[in-house]
Amino acid sequence: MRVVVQEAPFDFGAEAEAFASGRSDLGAVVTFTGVVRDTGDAARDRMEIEHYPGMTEKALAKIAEEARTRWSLGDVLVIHRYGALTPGEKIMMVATAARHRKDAFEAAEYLMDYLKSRAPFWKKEFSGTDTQWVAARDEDEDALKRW
Amino acid sequence: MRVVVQEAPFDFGAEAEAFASGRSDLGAVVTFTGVVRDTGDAARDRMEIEHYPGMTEKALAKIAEEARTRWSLGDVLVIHRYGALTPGEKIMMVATAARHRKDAFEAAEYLMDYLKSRAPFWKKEFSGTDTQWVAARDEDEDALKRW
Amino acid sequence: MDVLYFAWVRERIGHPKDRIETEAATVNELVAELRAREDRYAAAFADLSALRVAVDQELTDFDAPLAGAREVAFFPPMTGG
Amino acid sequence: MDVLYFAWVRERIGHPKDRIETEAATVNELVAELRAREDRYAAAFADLSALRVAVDQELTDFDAPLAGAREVAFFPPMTGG
Repeated sequence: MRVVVQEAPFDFGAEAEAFASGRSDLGAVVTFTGVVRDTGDAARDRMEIEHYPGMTEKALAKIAEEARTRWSLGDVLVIHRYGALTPGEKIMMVATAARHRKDAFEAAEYLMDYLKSRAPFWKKEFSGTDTQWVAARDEDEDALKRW
Repeated sequence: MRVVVQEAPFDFGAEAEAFASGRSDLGAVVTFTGVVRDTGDAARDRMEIEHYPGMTEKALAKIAEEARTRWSLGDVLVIHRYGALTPGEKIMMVATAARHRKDAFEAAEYLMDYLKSRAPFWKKEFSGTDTQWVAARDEDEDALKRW
Repeated sequence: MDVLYFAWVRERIGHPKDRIETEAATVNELVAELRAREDRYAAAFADLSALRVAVDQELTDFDAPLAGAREVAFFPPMTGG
Repeated sequence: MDVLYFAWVRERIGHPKDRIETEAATVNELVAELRAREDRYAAAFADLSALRVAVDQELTDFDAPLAGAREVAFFPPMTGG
């Protein structure tokens, strides 16, 4: 299990390739990558992600550990950035590896649902001279109810 | 949309990195990768995948097209190998890109469920001097019922 | 008409393809003709519930019509992914 | 006790952190003390339904006890991922 919180970009291709490589006991690998979109409620020039150093790492590790107790996982990876990002940049990724695809898929979805609403990150959008904190969405909170 | 059927290995990291890159309208990218396991019902030394040239490409394209009608997808990729593979090698991958994660996740699971039972591939396991065609699993057929 | 066999169906019959002249109107009628050919065909087609069929590269059922079909393929349930 | 603010709570209050001596037994009591400080605190804590709280870096509720707590943080609902 690896949890990384960093300001710098990460190399998605290299991380995806390295994750669970050589683990011939794991038949299924799922990755999810979040990308800054340039069209939301309004066009955006850039985004800044604030986080809570110390708590962030703990919260992510706790979410990943919980996924490992719920599903049979061979490995879990979570990488989440903070700081300034521009549209098209990758914000974060999760990866899960399991014997069977159902575990890998469900665990990845669980990680994402909890990461959205239970990890201490806050997004601020910059559009020209306007700035706006991204509001939490009811559907993201509702997504937790299925677990 | 890209559908590839090939005998040669593919570069998962490079494919994952290139997929939907530069598409800042797509916030969510999901990949699934299938890996040859060395432990199933019995230990296996290698696997051979037979397919139906001509039909395979059509069947995969049809499954991918159907996913595009069911979910709002910005891009879809399917790569599936045939021929001889050893444990730890990647058999196939799918990738989906969408504005929102729910579409990307569901479409990737749909692609996998249909690929398992509706694309003309057949796996044969080699363990020492034993050979055995992998039997289709009831749970893979059942998985189609949710769609 | 080309008749193709894959996986253990191919192995049981001993070759991947037959070129067949047939008046069979449905897949079931074609299966009956094939079964009558030789023991290895009868063995391969003994249990149709263990087989799948594609006509012109589209999955279909054993009661599908063969009018105009150029290629019929028999194989076990698929195990992709 | 360190009291931390994030996102628009930090912006509204004007700084990221206060060091506070308090006898507050619960988060709610701490909030009442903070509201009484200045208008900008009252504004930041006007609607608790728009806020979340962590005590010693664990998410909790506003009626959570503060006995032994070293760090309390207030922030809006999280928007990670």
